[in-house]
Amino acid sequence: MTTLARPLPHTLPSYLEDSPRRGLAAWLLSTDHKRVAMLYLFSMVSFFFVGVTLGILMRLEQWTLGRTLMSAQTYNALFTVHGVVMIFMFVIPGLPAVFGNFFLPLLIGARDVAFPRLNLASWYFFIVGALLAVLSLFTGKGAPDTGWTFYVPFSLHSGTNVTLAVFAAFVMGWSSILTGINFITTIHRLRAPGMTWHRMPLFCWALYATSWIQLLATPVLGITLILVILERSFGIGIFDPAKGGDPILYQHLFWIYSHPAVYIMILPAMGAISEILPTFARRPIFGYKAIAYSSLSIAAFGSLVWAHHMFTSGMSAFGNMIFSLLTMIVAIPSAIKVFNWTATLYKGSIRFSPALLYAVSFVFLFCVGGLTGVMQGALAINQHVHDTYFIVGHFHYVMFGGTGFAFFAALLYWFPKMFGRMYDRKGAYLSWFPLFVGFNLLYFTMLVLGYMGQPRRYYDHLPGYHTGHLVATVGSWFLAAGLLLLFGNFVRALFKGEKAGDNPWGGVTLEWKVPSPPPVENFEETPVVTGPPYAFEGEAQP
Amino acid sequence: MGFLNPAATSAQKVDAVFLFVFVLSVAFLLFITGTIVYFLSRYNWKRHPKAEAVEGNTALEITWTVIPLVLFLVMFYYGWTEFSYTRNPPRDAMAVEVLARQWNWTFTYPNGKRTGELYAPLGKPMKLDIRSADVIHGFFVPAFRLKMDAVPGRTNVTWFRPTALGSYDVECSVICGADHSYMLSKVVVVSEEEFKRWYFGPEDAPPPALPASEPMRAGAGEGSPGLAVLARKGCTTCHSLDGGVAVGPTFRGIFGRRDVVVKEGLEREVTADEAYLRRAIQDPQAEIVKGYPPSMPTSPLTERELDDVVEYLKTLR
Amino acid sequence: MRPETAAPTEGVHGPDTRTLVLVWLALLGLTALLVGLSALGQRAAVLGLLTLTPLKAALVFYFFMHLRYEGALLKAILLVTLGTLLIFFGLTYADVAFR
Amino acid sequence: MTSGAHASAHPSDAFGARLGMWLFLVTEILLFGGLFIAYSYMRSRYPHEFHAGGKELNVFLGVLNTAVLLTSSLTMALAVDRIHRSRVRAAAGFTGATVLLGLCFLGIKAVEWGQKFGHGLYPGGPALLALPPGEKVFFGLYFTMTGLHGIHVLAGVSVLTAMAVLLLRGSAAAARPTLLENGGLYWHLVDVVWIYLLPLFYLAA
Ligand code: HEA
Ligand code: HEA
Ligand code: HEC
Ligand code: CUA
Ligand SMILES: [Cu+2]
Repeated sequence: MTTLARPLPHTLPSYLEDSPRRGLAAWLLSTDHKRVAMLYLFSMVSFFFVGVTLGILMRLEQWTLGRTLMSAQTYNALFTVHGVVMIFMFVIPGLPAVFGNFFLPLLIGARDVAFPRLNLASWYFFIVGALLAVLSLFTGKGAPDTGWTFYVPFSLHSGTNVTLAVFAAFVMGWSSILTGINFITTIHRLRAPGMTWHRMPLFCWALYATSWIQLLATPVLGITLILVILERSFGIGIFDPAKGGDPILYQHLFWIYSHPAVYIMILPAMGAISEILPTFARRPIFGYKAIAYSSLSIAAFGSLVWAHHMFTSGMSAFGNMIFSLLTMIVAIPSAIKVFNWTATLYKGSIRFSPALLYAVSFVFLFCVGGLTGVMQGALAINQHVHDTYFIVGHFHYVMFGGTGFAFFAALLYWFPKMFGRMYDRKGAYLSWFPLFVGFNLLYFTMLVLGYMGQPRRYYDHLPGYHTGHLVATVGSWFLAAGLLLLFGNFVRALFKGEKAGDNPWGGVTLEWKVPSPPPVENFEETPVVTGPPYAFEGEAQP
Repeated sequence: MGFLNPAATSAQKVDAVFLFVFVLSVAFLLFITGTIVYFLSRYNWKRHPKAEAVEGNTALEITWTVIPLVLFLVMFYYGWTEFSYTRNPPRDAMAVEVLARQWNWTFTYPNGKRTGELYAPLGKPMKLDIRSADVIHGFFVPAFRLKMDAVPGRTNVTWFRPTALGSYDVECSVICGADHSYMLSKVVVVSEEEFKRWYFGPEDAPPPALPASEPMRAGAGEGSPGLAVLARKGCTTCHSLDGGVAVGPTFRGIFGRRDVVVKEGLEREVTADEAYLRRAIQDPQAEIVKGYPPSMPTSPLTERELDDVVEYLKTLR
Repeated sequence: MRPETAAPTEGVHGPDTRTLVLVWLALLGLTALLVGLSALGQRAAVLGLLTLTPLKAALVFYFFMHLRYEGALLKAILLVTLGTLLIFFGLTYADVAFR
Repeated sequence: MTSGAHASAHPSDAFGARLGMWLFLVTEILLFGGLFIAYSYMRSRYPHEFHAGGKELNVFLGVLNTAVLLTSSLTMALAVDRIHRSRVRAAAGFTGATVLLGLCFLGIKAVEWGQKFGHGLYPGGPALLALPPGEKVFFGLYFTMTGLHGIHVLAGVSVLTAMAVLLLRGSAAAARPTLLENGGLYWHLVDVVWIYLLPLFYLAA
């Protein structure tokens, strides 16, 4: 706004202090979207640290040739669990469930999401699924060892606890679907008076597009996972070549969901970046409509390219051709966003802040990830780099460098609003160095290793790749140091941070017009919106 | 290091596509990063206290949609043509069957010769019919920039034409279980004469060798003829010689060992005498050693090879 | 309620009993036709599958599920869904049909 | 103060509730959509085996079940119509009829599956294992798809039973059309799925 018809009153207590319940129940039973967002934030960051620890362990295993710490079976379980945790418990729910839940109603001037109880139920689906996944580590014949992709027929024959892990992913999928239903209904029904579609902040557009992907793609994963479970328990024969089934069918069904899923991960991240850049450049975003519509077209085109994960599977020549072509085309809307973000800095009056630093790092890292993605999309290159560390490098760039860094940037941007406290800004700058340097040391090396021919999911490596593995492992230590610094800073700020004030960055969208932290009702009276989202003219400088 | 040395025509083509896309990507990355860094310093609020509200520019939007689109389409087209090259073997290519299973490779030549490493004549096309006996594996030769999945229930085809003598790694690229990272082999590119000598030679002809400067993998072809057979038929991928844990029972001390085996659902104890060893090798599914999966394939051995193997196994105390 | 998305929610907005019964009869009739067609052979059966079945589904959506009486939004949602499904089919066939 | 936001943001937003339901139906369509993709993929691989498999199914029971389900859709639509006219008892009656027809459908389905099981035709069953690969796949799909559909019918029956009881007890929430309307939408979608399953397995296979 977002230009308001008139300023909002500030008299109510914050949502953190105002609850009819006490203790844990105030959190576990609250349907306030802000409290649900907090549930997600804390459970997800915990899972993130689990995943990250597994990542570090994998790097340590590659420190020497042959056995370093663990057996091959353990290593296979590690990358599977690492992948499942990171994908289903961190990047997919990541920005939508935390920042979407917290800020979507605030950004469009609503009191809550459309179905608050359903919203809490989504979190329960999430946490039950997550706990089942954790359970799968310790029960049955050990953690699944198939990779997060659960490719048949290996996942049918594997003696490990695949069934439970797959079921856990199924349950978490429902959490994602219900959140999507909620957000779409909220955006259609609960916008404040005057908040037209083209006055919505871009984060809302991104969430809208994301929700549609969640709705249209997740059920396909659901049924695929059910089929795996049925196949394992009853041997229905659809995927098992011994019974006439076809493993390629599984791959189609799996990627029909899992490619769109990568846009579930990145779209809200792009939305958050589109909020942060204008605030610190103190000017409207460049090409509002281009960014808004490119979100929708990423969602649409994103469902057309899934089989670029299957170029070496023996798909038909025509299939290879068409999917490679479509993959190239889906890169266009991302390119449009990158160029518009760059242009947003043009002729601004830029105030540097940790959030801005992480946001521009996002743009850089996402570009590296995206450009390597385009390389993989080119058929000839793909058949060399498929299933090598090149892929591993690519997706860590887009998922960790993209979504992960955007998550950090969004947290740095909105932390004062969510908790009413400010973190140590110098400390946040400081943690950027090890994070950024370590990141590139770790994952750029992986790109090189991959092109040299190091396959992924390898417990041991040939001597020729050893130097690269050493460099990558050292990089992971820098990364760990940076992450601990950053989160240490946040934890400190939760308890000791100074009061942040209602609008520390001089933001103009609606969430900055309410107190920090906001009251339960968000708005004491319904705001009436009269202008575009990023109108900085006449706003006081911070 | 030698990993990046392209050693087949396919490798040259893939590298060319890669170089093209890579250069463009680096150019765009530098351009974007440079512009961002420049804007960050040029339009810092100290130097530029009053922001100007530039809301957009349609001409620019179109430019930066169309230029990448054209470039992407070129990348696609280039990538596709060079990819098609690796998927359409020439007619005169020799067809070798590649059979993947947990966790080794078997190569069968048109004349029935069977090896655990792939021997290929320099400069001649070789077509690969890739199959799998159990789960999905991936046939990957980094030096050829060549990869094709081995999918049970179907045959995937690719081909290559080697351009340099040498011995190149074959790696399994699809997760297939505990020993996925040890599912390795070699493509040994030899001169055409050397290849023919072995290919048209007798059943037990020594494998084609590289010129002296390129040492073969230790073990294969050295020592006793039985050991050579074990290496050639891929037995050592599942059985260790030194007591190490592997898919199958170790060969160390096997002769005279007392094993519990499961035969037709019943457990019994056997002593590994010569007859038992022959049975275990020729009909592996008949008796399964307790605690091991019934995953040993039947490899046809000649009478002579069988003798050699059994003699050799006796020596492994 | 926002004017652009508000649908005619006030009052009774469904078909009357007569229409519902007629639709039901039509559905039964189409089923009979489908069964008859299938008896003619494989080709006719597939033809019936591709034409009559969507027709039946459309009747249910349109009348029983009141789509006919809803605003543009719900219709658009159904179209997007079916369109997506169709794309999934089409692109899967880009592989299957050219093996 | 806090209670307002906690119950529901807009309890009176009937269209919002319907929108939510339709979005849920979207996910159901794609859930079955995945199976339909699997079906057509396999069918194009094994056209003859699918034909042979289809011959083994009992067309009479399949068509009978279609009629039952279509009729239940009619009674469901009538129930929704009556609740809009505030005729609560009639609505409850029609809902009850829908439940009965749903149970009837499940009964016939059980008979049909029972026959197959009796012949050893079930996943892992002796007769099924003896079939050629394509027919194994056909029956795998048959059991999966009709089974998943059956589970949906069961869920619908439970929900509608609850609603009929609520209506008879005079619950005010149930007397508002929204609940029954959404229940009805779900029931009709389950019907649509069956409309497709009939020709796919019984007629055109
Ligand atoms: C956040 C998640 C995310 C995102 C956003 C992306 C984005 C993209 N991905 Fe990625 N991808 C993954 C996550 C993601 N990916 C994961 C997890 C896997 C591995 C799964 C597994 O097997 O485990 C994978 C694997 C993967 C593969 C399969 C590789 C293989 O296994 O063989 C391919 C192949 O085409 C691919 C392509 C792309 C492309 C083209 C994009 C595009 O959307 C990128 C678009 C962006 C840009 C292009 C950058 C900005 C543009 C410019 C600066 C314009 C100017 C540039 C030029 C003109 C060149 N990805
Ligand atoms: C968002 C997603 C995400 C993120 C953030 C990461 C983060 C990391 N990943 Fe990730 N990775 C995946 C998603 C992700 N990964 C996926 C999907 C796969 C594919 C799985 C598959 O093949 O199926 C994969 C695979 C994968 C591999 C390939 C395995 C193989 O093929 O053999 C490797 C190898 O090194 C790796 C390493 C790492 C490392 C070192 C990190 C680092 O970023 C971690 C950085 C670590 C820290 C910053 C540590 C700081 C914290 C601590 C030390 C703990 C302290 C604890 C507390 C305070 C409680 N990952
Ligand atoms: C795919 C892996 C694999 C390959 C290749 C393989 N084996 Fe085996 N082998 C096994 C397994 C598993 C067992 C134990 C189960 C059984 O008895 O079948 C076994 C058992 C045996 C035994 C009996 C051992 C005992 O302790 O009683 C002998 C002898 C043997 N193999 C010889 C060979 C020879 C010779 C070759 C090569 C021609 C070979 N194997 C190739 C997996 C393999
Ligand atoms: Cu075989 Cu990996
Ligand atoms: Cu993808």
